[in-house]
Amino acid sequence: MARISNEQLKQLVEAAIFVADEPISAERLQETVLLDLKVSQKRLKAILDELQLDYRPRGVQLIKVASGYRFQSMDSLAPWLSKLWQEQAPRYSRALLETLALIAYRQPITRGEIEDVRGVSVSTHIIKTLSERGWIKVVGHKEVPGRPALYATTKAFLDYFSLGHLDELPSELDFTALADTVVPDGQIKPDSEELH
Amino acid sequence: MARISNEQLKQLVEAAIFVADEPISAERLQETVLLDLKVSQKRLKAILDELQLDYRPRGVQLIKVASGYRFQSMDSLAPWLSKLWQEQAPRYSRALLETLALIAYRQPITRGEIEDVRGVSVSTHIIKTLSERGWIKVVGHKEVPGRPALYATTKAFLDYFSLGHLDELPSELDFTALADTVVPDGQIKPDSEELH
Amino acid sequence: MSEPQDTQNDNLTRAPVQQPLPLAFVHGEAFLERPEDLYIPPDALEVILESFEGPLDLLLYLIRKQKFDIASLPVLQITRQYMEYVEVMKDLKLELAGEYLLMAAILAEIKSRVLLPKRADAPEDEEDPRAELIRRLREYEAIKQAAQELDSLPRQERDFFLAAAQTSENCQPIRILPTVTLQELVLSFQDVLTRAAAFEHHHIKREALSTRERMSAILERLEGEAQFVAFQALFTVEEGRAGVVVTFLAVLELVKESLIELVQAAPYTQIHVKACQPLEDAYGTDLE
Repeated sequence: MARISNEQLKQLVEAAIFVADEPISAERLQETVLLDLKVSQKRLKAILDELQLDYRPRGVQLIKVASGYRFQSMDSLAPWLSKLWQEQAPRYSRALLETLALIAYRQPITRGEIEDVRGVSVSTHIIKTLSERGWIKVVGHKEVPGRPALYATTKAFLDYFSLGHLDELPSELDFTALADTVVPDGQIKPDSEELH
Repeated sequence: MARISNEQLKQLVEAAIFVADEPISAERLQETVLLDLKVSQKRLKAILDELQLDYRPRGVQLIKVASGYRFQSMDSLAPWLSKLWQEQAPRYSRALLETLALIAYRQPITRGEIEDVRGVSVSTHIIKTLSERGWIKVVGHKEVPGRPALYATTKAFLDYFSLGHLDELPSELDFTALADTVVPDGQIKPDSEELH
Repeated sequence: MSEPQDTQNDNLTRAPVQQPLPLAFVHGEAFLERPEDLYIPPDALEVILESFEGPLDLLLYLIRKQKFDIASLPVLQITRQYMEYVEVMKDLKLELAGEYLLMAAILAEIKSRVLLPKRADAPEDEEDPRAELIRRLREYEAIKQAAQELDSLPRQERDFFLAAAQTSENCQPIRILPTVTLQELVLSFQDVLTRAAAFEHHHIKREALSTRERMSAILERLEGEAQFVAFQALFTVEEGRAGVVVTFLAVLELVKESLIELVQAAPYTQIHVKACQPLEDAYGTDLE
């Protein structure tokens, strides 16, 4: 089959996203299910947009996250759907969330730099939990004595929080601006370098 | 929420089937996501029927299996969806290629005869691999003790190597040229992608 | 103070600002102003104190509690309150992290610099002694807020779940089989011949491949035929003279190798062909 009708294409793309083991990108669709079908990027994008619209009123939605497209349940259904599982969704401590936020906003960052901002030591347990969840990874080492590891967030982190890009995180400008408003007439300059 | 609209109910049931880890029965829906929602069995059944209809033209279908409802991809999409799980098989061993060559050039031939020429035993695995690939088949049995199978190459073998007949295989006279790895102009095409 | 475990203390670690409800009755201001007047079960107090994420968090709490501006950092007041806390921690023999004591030293140092009368010859642009601490407090507050926002983002397993469908039963993973070139095949055969030549007793002679192919074809044709097949049925007239010769040679070769038998009832009558039958159970079962 070298040509495929729009109807068939939509069914194929829809089924592929549903059965794939992880979010699937347009590129991977082309390399796998659409191989030999001669579907242009533009046509594929139009089909994906159509699917997104088709599912808008449904219980599951087509979402684009960092590593590709996936279907996920409507946010508003969570209280009922969570009854399908015995355990509650994991909750995360402030220490873990602050560490994760620092890595997300200031990456790449060393453990020492995280500790400087938080004013306390970062437990190995937290770094381990974040790594095991696949949310952070070591992307290099800082060329200072001890060559500490530099941490960054992963696509899996963005996927978990349903984000497409790092810049979809709640804007850092928001709290930089907030900080600016409390500076009394130029006496103390916000160290903007550090905030970015 | 003690009452739920039909639209909401459909979204909830649809999402529950999609996010559940295994097929989900009407009973289990009642015990989990529909708990406290006072949905009659009849109403639930009607919603499930509606969903089944909704999805009939789509790439995934709502089907009922022994343990409950689940969504699964349309049967007809299988050949394309299979490509999501492509894996590259390891290259063939020298023993396999020699066995195939002997079957091609000396057919019909028994396993014992192949072993005589190669001076080593031929593993069952090799015969199995070649049979599964559809390149060799048993064409008879030799009337000697044990009645060993006689192997020959198949039409699929000829097709794979773009040969019309077996005697289009290069003759031993051509071998000297081949040994110099000089491919005679256009006579022997190195296998390319098109052959798949 | 070591950081609290991630999961167990979760409610508690958020306590002071985020979720006032569960602990509202214990971390009131009264306790902070006059700790000696207010009975707080030691366990609860410990929980409150452990809920701070460090000295910056505690300072921020003290500032926000009294609705001060971070930038105006009232060092005298804040230092006094901070020290009270640290004393309580010491009294309770909490494992007091070095960071809290270090902060106490920093506050004391700033306090002394603020209290010192400004010297007449001090340079105009001398930095505010509080500047560095204020910068750190604001930076920490920004991250604390970011963490809260992160926590409120829609999150897998809590706010949404992944939707998946099964593949239909006829959907099998595709295995990409290795490619083999004709050249590889021919070279393999040559390797075998070269090796076989080393053994004296093998004489691999050239044979017309078309004959061997036809031998396979005839065997295949006869396989499964219980009855004799007419000799003529093996020939295809369309193949012409060459085809007939090849078939004939193949039949002779097969007879020679005892793979088929020929039967002719009487001279000039129909010749019949049949694959050789096993002598009943004479050779045991078929190994293949």
